[in-house]
Amino acid sequence: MLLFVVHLSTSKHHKQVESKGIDAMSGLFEDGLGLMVLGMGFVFLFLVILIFATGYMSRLLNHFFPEVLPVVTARPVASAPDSSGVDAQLTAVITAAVHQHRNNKNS
Amino acid sequence: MLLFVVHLSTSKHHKQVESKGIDAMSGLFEDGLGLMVLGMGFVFLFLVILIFATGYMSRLLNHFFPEVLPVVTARPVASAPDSSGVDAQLTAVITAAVHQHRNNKNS
Amino acid sequence: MLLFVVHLSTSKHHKQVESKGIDAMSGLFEDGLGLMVLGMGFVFLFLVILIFATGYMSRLLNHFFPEVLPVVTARPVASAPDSSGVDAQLTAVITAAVHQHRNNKNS
Amino acid sequence: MENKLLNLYHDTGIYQLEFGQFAMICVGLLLVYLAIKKGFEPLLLLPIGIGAVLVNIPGAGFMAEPIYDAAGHMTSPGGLQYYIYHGGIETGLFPLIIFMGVGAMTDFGPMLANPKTLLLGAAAQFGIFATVIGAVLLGASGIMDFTLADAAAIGIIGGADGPTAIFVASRLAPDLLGAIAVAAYSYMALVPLIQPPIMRALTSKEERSIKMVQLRPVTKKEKIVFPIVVIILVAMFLPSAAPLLGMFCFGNLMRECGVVDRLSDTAQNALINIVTVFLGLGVGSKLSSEAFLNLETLGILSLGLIAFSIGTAAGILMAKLMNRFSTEAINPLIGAAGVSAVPMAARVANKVGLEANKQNFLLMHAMGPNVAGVIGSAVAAGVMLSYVGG
Amino acid sequence: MENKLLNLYHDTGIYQLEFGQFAMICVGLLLVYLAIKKGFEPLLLLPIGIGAVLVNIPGAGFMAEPIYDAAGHMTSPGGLQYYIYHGGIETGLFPLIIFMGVGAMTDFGPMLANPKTLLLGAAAQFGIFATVIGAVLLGASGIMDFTLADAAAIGIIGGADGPTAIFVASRLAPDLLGAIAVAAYSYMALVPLIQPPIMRALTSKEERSIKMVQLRPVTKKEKIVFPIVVIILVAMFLPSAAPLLGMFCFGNLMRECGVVDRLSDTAQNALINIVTVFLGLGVGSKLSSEAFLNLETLGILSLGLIAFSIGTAAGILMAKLMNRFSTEAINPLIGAAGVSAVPMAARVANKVGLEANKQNFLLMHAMGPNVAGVIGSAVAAGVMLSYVGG
Amino acid sequence: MENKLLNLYHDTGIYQLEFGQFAMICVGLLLVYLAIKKGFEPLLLLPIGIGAVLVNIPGAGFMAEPIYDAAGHMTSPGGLQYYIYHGGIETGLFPLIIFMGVGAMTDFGPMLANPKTLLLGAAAQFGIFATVIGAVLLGASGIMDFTLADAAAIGIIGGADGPTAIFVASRLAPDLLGAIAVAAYSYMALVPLIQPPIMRALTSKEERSIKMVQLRPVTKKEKIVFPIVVIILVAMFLPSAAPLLGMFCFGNLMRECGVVDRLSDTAQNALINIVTVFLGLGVGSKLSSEAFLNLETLGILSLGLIAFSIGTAAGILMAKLMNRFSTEAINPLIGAAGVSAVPMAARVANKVGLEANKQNFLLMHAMGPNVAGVIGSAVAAGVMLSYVGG
Ligand code: NA
Ligand code: NA
Ligand code: NA
Repeated sequence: MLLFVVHLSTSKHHKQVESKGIDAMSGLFEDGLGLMVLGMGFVFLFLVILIFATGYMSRLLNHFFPEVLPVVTARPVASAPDSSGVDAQLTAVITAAVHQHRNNKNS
Repeated sequence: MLLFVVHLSTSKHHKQVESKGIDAMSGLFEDGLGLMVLGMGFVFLFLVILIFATGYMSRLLNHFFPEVLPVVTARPVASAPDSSGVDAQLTAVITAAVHQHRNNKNS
Repeated sequence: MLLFVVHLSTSKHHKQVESKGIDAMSGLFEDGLGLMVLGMGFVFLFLVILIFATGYMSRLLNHFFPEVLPVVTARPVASAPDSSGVDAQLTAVITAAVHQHRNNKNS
Repeated sequence: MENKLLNLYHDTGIYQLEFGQFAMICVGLLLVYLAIKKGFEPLLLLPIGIGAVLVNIPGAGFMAEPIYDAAGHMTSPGGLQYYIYHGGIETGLFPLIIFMGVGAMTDFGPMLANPKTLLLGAAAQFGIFATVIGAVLLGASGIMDFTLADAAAIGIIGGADGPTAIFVASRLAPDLLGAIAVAAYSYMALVPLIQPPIMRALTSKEERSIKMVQLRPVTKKEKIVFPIVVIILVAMFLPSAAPLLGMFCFGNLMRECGVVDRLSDTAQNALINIVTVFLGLGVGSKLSSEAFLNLETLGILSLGLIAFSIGTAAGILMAKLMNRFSTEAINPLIGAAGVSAVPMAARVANKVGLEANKQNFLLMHAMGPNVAGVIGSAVAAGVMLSYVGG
Repeated sequence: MENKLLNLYHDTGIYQLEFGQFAMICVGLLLVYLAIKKGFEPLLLLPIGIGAVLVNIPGAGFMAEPIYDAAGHMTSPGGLQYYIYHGGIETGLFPLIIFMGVGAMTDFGPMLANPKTLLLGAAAQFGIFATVIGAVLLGASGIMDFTLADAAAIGIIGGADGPTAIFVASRLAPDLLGAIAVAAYSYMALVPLIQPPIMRALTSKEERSIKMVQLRPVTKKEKIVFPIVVIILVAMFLPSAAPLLGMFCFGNLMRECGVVDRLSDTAQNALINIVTVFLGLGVGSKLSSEAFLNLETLGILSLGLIAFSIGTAAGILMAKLMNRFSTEAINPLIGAAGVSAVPMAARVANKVGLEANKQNFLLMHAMGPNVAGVIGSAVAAGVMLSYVGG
Repeated sequence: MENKLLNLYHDTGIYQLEFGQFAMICVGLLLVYLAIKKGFEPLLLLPIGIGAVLVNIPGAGFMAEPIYDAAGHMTSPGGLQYYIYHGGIETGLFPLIIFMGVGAMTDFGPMLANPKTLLLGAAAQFGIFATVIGAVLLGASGIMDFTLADAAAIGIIGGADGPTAIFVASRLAPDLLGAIAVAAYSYMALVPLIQPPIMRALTSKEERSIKMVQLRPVTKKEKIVFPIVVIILVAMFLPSAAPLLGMFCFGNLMRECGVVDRLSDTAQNALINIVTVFLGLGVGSKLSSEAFLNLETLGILSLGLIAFSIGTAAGILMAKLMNRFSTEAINPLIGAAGVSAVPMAARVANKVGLEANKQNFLLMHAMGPNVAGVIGSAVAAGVMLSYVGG
């Protein structure tokens, strides 16, 4: 019995559209309005708290643990190992090419 | 009861080899022959349809959307991003090496 | 009934601490001691067998299939394909740079 | 033998195909076309489109349920999309893993440099709740068959965040999941078309030309601590948003902490790619003709467009308001980026700004509200799950 | 204490090992040897071999079923291979994911340049159905215990396509899965030994020396539209092949469309590698002594070899027939590549062609029938699933 | 409406948070801090810490069980950590996959060059069993509530091997899994602090200065055959260790055989990274206040420290003993590396050796006992599973 009730209440296929009276309709609208008011209120509340928390966090961190060298904003994390490898390689290549050039010149 | 039957019919361990009569044997052979005829027929049918469909597709596409530069057949997809990066780098390296060379020459 | 017993015996929440008598305590200690003796004994036994097996394996392999070139111990598996690609590229870059240099020299 | 031949014929799509399935295969192919030719969020719409095609092939059994005998042994295996949908989408696992990967790709630097922009990310969520009202009206008036849960799930399209939309829809309105996901990703792809007219209508050329002061550099420590602060606030104020924001912040922490780069790299690449392929196929499995070819889908698509437009407008108006009260000038265009749709919306703000003033680079300034919008819509999702579910 | 020592001894492999398990461990080690030393399809045969070793360790419980109490809580976890087999192979998920990855690795260019070669891919499937007849005869005559489903699953070895064989076997004859998979991959590895004598026997040196006209360039658009055409044809004519060909074409579309390179890259690398490891361990779990050490396995191995040989011959003969009627010359050797076994069979055709004429490079021409063979065997698999299952 | 507002308030963490949850969130944050700031095994402790935070957010439902109706349809999905824990940890899949990846990362070369060092890896496991006695004493004396299974699971911390500890604990003492995993990884991270004083106390400066003869080169063939030898020995002597050592050797074989580099690469990177993220979140899910905030945890942490210390001492003493009887000199410091904790313990041995003699590079010599310790603790785990479970 109980299981049947659970099934009914969760199943989308039994939505009782036909029995929807004016009460149900205005109830749905009221619920929607409540969701909007509560929702927007909560989103603003949360993000305003986050603004203060973030600002406070930044001030605390920069006060107690000041960093001399600021981090560059756009950090290419994923490509970091590759690019570093490439730099070393670049240097090696240039060195080799220049070396080659000098040898050629001497000969 | 029904479940027992289902179990029997799906279980490989109950294959009724012992009761296999001549009828069953020739039935099996007939089924195999049918599978061969139908199978080869269908494979050919499908691939012949595919030949026509492909040819038609190619003609339509090349008629309505002609491409000037044909794509090279063997495309190294996986290495594409790397190689493009490498090309840019190649250019940079050569530029740097040549630049270095000129500086050396001037000095 | 049986299921209940199974449940009891596997559930940590029904550990019968309160009824733990001196027998149970010394039983637990004895079990622990047994585990230690057996465990250390077995670990040594297994690894001693492994020493002999490994030594025997090495001698057999090096006797029947002697390798001329010993493998370098620290093998950089993951980076192998990349580095080989880089080598080819290095060569190409140097060739290009040197070529460029010669052209410049001639002009 | 003739019998078997007849069976084979009865198994063909030609014999079995119903009109609805045919229409949905066309819808799937349309999504594939939009993904490839028009570049509409191809990472998701291509798998969704193919998923829609596959699930509508009659007799292919992509959504077939597995059948077990009484002893629990499988007598007939389920279809690929059955396992994907029930294993990864119904459970919420795939959207959460994607969100972790998105977190690992997100740079909160511009937002931390100017936390006030979080307000823009809040304002733009008005699109979500206005749409809920729209859907509720359609439902209450009896035009369409929407419950409050449906309305909430439809509204989240306005959040312009794919995984959030899929996560919420899978919990509140699984039948509408296909339409909601398609609408969310389509409108995210259409941001460069939808937003500019609204942006031009609500701002003067002077406003669009406003230059903003350069952002202060943000330290590594701030970036590391920020996701932890968000997790703590979520735990305190909105636990129902914790699955989404918890995984998002976990991903971001992996990115910023600098000690687990290999995990961060995998979360941003192999893992998110694998899950994206399956998420797309799973969402596509909900594009059946019964669920998609009806009036409700039309309502969802229309409401989604309205949601995007209202969200954009709310963001711009909030930016104008803030500009009036703020000591530092704020270009109202960056308010439009508050809808999220990272990084498309920020690029659009930048582009429209450049039209008004060729020296005005708003990209970095717009990235702040842009990532704030992701947090904002996850918070909105949490409120909805708590309000409708509780 | 002595009791416990005795228990420990009773737990050892020395005490428990039965002869069948010992023999199967040796079979597993043989597969590992062939994979490493002889290069027999090592990506699959190494995991299969190790899987066979592990599942036959007495008391290690790699195939142990999990045990739950009445309340649904696990009292004893299952073994690794139990979860792999039942989660990934019985459900068909792993072969389908592999097939998606193979699709993402396949270039249909050479086939699109010369679609007639699809006929070669069709003809070579004769090996499959001839083998079915062979297995049926063995079954009908009472020599071996093969049903029609078994015969169909054995025949698919002749398709020379590993994932297709595993997919079909897991559905039609799970007990024979181990032997069928081992036969399929072993013969695919043996293509360079099996095919050349047949190729030389059926062709003259002049035929082998035939040069073919260079392939026309194929446009990007053709490559993009082709997988969609295949999906539509499959949907129309053979839905039972849709799981295999649908995933294959999905993978190929990801590869060719150019807008989801990161998904294509993952499908070709991380994802297919992960699934390959587990697929191998799961297939290995079916190499138990009861299922493998019997007369049927001998029959399967023999029939598989016959299937390969007949498929090769059928492809060559069809190429000779086509050469007679075609305006452009066709080298009969490329017909042998119609069995699939990509790209090994195409390389063999190239090599045998070079023996006859040192200037004759057939590789690209043989790639057409080669990939056509993949489609052909998936179509054959669909017919079998429909015929036997329906 | 007010009702809904009240609901929302009742859903907040502020309203629901219990002290235990608050404390465990702090423990989680402490682990995150140690991982990032102190570099304590961050790959595991960061996900574990975040997992502990998430699971303790009241009402977030990360460990919620899914609910099904009578027809088997899901009415409420489970939480992320529920699926991770029950799918990957309770089943043992995740630790085994990690162990395969660790195998693919391990070079047995130094050990094969000097197999005697396996004895050091055996001796260091004394820490495990001494700790078992300690836990049994605490349990037998009634101070703490430890059964034999609990004691065995706690002892394995002394094995200094994360996946082994998690695998054993998930089978013998799932309630203690959180504390055991945290202890194991924490002490592994603390090896550079815990070991040196013990090393200095047990050795003279002359002993620490002993130079060892250079290791002979090891051939590729030896490295390939070695994992197979280990699998065979495990199958013969200790099948209960086969899950752990079988997967470990499988990974190592993929690494060394040279024919499946793409599988080995994936096992070492994408796959192990994906599983590590989820393993961490899953282990974190066991850090609930009931399971962690009690006297037992204090006992586990203390016993773990003792286990590490005894293991280190036993390794050193065995090395001193071997040095007395061996023809080639053995530096006792490398005995300390026998606890495993690869490669940290070997580095510590090298560092302490360099302090005594600036020309004394012990790293390669210490790698032998180091990887031997991994085998040793897996063998110990097998004995425990057989003894306690059987
Ligand atoms: Na948003
Ligand atoms: Na084939
Ligand atoms: Na150890």
